[in-house]
Amino acid sequence: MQTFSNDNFIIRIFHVHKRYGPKNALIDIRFDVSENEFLFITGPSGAGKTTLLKMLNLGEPVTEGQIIIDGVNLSRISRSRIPSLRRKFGIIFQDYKLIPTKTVFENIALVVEAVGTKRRLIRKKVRSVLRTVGMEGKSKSLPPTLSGGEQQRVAVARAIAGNPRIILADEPTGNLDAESAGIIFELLREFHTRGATVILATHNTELIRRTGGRVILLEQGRLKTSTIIPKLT
Amino acid sequence: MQTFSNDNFIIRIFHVHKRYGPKNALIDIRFDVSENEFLFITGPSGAGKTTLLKMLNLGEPVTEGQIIIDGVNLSRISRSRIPSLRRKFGIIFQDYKLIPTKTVFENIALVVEAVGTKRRLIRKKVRSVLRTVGMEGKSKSLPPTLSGGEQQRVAVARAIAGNPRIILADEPTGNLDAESAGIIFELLREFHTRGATVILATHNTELIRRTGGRVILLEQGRLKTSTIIPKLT
Amino acid sequence: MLHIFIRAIRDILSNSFLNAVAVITIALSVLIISAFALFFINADAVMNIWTEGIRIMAYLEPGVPEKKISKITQEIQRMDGVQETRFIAKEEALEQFKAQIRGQSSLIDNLKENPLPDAFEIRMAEPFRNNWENFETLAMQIRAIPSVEEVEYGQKWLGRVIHILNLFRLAGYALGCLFFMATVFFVANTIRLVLYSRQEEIEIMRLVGASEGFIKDPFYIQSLIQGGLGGIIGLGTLFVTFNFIVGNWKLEIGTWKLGSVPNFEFPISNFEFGFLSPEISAGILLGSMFVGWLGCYLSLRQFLKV
Amino acid sequence: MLHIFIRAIRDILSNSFLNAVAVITIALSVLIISAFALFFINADAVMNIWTEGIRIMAYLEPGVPEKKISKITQEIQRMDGVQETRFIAKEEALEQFKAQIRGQSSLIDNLKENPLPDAFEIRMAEPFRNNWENFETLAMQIRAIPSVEEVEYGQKWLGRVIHILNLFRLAGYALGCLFFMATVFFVANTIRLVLYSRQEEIEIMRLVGASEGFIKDPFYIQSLIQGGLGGIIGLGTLFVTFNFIVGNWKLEIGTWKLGSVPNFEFPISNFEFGFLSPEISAGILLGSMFVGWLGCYLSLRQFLKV
Ligand SMILES: Nc1ncnc2c1ncn2[C@@H]1O[C@H](COP(=O)(O)OP(=O)(O)OP(=O)(O)O)[C@@H](O)[C@H]1O
Ligand SMILES: Nc1ncnc2c1ncn2[C@@H]1O[C@H](COP(=O)(O)OP(=O)(O)OP(=O)(O)O)[C@@H](O)[C@H]1O
Ligand SMILES: [Mg+2]
Ligand SMILES: [Mg+2]
Repeated sequence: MQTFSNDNFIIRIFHVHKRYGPKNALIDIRFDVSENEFLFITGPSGAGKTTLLKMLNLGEPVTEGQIIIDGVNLSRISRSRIPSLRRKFGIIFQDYKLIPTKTVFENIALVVEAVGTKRRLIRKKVRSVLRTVGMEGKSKSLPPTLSGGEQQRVAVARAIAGNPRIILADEPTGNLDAESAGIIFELLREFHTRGATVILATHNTELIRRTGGRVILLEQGRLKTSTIIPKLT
Repeated sequence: MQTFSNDNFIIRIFHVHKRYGPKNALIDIRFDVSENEFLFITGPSGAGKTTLLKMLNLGEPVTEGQIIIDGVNLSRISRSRIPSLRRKFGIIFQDYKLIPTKTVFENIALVVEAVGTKRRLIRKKVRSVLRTVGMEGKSKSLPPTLSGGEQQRVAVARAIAGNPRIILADEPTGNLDAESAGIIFELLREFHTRGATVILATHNTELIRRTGGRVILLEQGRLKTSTIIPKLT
Repeated sequence: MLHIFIRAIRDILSNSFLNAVAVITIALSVLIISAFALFFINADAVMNIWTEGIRIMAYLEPGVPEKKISKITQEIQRMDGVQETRFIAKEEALEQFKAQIRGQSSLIDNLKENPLPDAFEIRMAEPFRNNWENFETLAMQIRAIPSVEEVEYGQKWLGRVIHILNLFRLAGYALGCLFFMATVFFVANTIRLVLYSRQEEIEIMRLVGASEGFIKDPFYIQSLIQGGLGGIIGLGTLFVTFNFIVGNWKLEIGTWKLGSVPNFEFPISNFEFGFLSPEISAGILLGSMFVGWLGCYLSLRQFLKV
Repeated sequence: MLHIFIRAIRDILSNSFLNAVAVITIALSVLIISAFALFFINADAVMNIWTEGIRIMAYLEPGVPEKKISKITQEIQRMDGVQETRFIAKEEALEQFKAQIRGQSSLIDNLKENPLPDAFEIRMAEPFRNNWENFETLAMQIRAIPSVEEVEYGQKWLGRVIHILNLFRLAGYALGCLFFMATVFFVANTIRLVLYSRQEEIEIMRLVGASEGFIKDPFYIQSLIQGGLGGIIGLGTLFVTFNFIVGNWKLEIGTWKLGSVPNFEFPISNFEFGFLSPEISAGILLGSMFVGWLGCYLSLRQFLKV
């Protein structure tokens, strides 16, 4: 399963351990993600899915082992290069992590601005991603005044707003009805078609079955299985 | 569908409107909930499910119309009686609303203490509910260090800890894998069997189909349909 | 009841950073207020000694009989604002005068007759002597007494000094008020900002049905503890510093008397730096607890309105 | 660059409550510091005038020729700490003495010969006159001059007054330091607590890849603006209050001279209440901006460590 040619692996994970105090959240994880792969991560509550995604985005330090993203070893990266590395990712947090005191528009503009978009294009870009997730009417609302599903859709919009090369989506449809979930999922698939790598942590086995692809199953911090599921027709 | 004998209705909702500024979150909602009913509320993202549950718990004021709970009109209740009314409810918030600076144990003990449990019984009670949701090992953790599903299970534990007469559950399984979700759902059903009234807002149509019962469908703030779904066997 | 205390103390321990901030803020505020009070009270004491030195001299006509003198003494003593009246016979006055002009005593060495009159030396009581007009009024009253030939009460510059001292005293009161209000603001506000970070917690407790008392009591107790602790630390620091400084700068002041300014004497030897009285200290301590409570009250009211 | 300013100002407006708290805290702190500085500078000026009044008198032997007198003047003038040397001929001295003892002038009315000596009146320069030992040293030096018969430099109590004034001055500096440190703490801390409520925002911005400058610059600019605004409000309030008080309490002080204490004069007429100099005001303003910046720096460092 592991070839050591670097070329088509955008993410390489070698023997990664993650401990929170005495707690082993991840134990000896290793796998690679090819450029433009659509990868599912699944497993029961507390298995370590979120922890794994956080480490990829440098939101948590690796306790042991190495993660290499796009040729950069995360343990060796200098502080000043972290922001630019993070901008390669679009990340949908399980708890959304929207800034409660800024409007939906500002929350997204932040990312669009950070990736260096020209000022006059920002407005247009933000509007367009909000339209994609069906939230164009709420651009002036503050996140705490949105419904759960609406917040989740804003989180998705922010993740895709910077046209990232890699999308990390942590349970992006947990608070959505089947229809809205379908829309979000199609959106991620579209990004994938356009060349992005997508890593999606979810409990929604139906989604997995519908799409097919590689599924990594975590259980109590260990990588249990890694299977290719054929696409359901 | 509406009889006007008060006896077996624990919740009565008359022509309720809820506006947030110009936004109509709920429009002319009316229905009654019998004692010991198991009621589903469903509908797309932003339909008003959370708003409706919040109003029952006095978390949001009613804009227009009346809600009567256990014979008490919420618009007329005096400030000092609000806490005791709230203690009739066990509520699972969509965003969990755990106190981030208190441990899991303290979060739950709070409710147990508030309902007036004798001091020496508190510890036992908290332990027992944590065991029920499979979180006994995390009683000393702070909520921000828990996984999404773990937080959700703590929220469930807190809701049932006070042995409430009415359980309001807002998407209580959105972050849970099928197995954990099944456990939580069984728990709610057990409470129902023991006499509690359960109102459950969810997108999970499979759960509804499995259980059967009355299902209220909200759409853009309006009560669209109210149907009885037979239990699947 | 005990349990609420336990909850309050557990709270303090678990939010130790924010609580330390609150306690330090209160301690510094108490230190500011009490240090300034100490400074001002001592400065005021010096000013008081200064004004205590001012005397009114009433010179009598020659040959007033002793009986009349004691009558006049009583009359003056009954006047508004008089603290002490002392009779100075002309013999005593000449001795004093000789002492005064030491260097130039050759001038009077061979006088045969004492040219000086008998006199009264009158001192004013405390609140009166802070206002120059009182000296003028009293002097006029005394002058109106028959047998009093002339009244002298220091030069006009003493009045001006009193005026300036009063201005400084006023500025001191104003500063004290300013410091007081500012520190009340700082303390109330710090407690507010500290509670700000616990707004979510309060809101959640209310939503799950905790009673208002259950939620608020620990906060009140906590802020009273903070206020008391801050007050004790602040006053304690001041006390230690004060004793250190006063101990190292011991004043070697004997008893002496300035006789050279007519009608004026500056008995600085009476002066000793004193710490705040126990009453004032207790007041400051209670005040700091009250302000802690106030900050708590204000923030809770603000949050609970939401 | 401009855009960062716009973001900072938008931030200030959208968090108006917390920002108002920060600005008021800074304004009050500046007010405390500058009001105390004003009080102290003026009190110091009065103390200075007081010590300025102290003179050393050097009495000459009878019959020193004029040429020698000017030589002695120069000699004295060259000594350490001497500000001014004035020769007082014995005729002038007698006139002065007569004026001094007004009430009892009958004593010398019929003197045929002037018994007083020629004299020098010597004043000390500013830093020297704050220490009594300097007077003693200088007096000893002058006494060593031939033709000087006697040296007088005020009574010992003047030394004690200087001692007490110095103690108050010391206490004033200590208070000033205390106030300064306390207000730095208050301001830095308020800004910290205000930013505390925005910790989440900062954390999220970092997680989505915003650069450190993008995150921090608006905060720095914001705290500089707060510091500047607070400084201006604080100083402005003090200025208005000062003029109001001074305007209402106009001192009607003419020119006068106290001649009655030998070797001492209290030229209070020179005194005028003055506001802080533009340099000090500018320093306070810059200081308040710096402290704002510091509070911001400390809190950002604390958050970013996490
Ligand atoms: N900051 C932390 N400190 C301590 N333990 C943590 C922390 N974050 C996560 N954990 C623990 O690590 C384990 C894995 O957590 P993680 O969030 O990765 O689970 P997950 O697979 O995302 O679960 P879920 O499906 O419920 O979201 C959990 O047991 C959790 O309690
Ligand atoms: N505090 C608020 N201020 C303004 N609008 C609000 C507020 N709370 C909710 N809304 C709006 O009211 C509508 C209903 O929200 P609600 O949270 O009840 O939806 P929901 O049915 O629970 O949706 P979801 O399934 O996504 O949780 C939404 O459009 C939401 O934006
Ligand atoms: Mg997770
Ligand atoms: Mg909802």
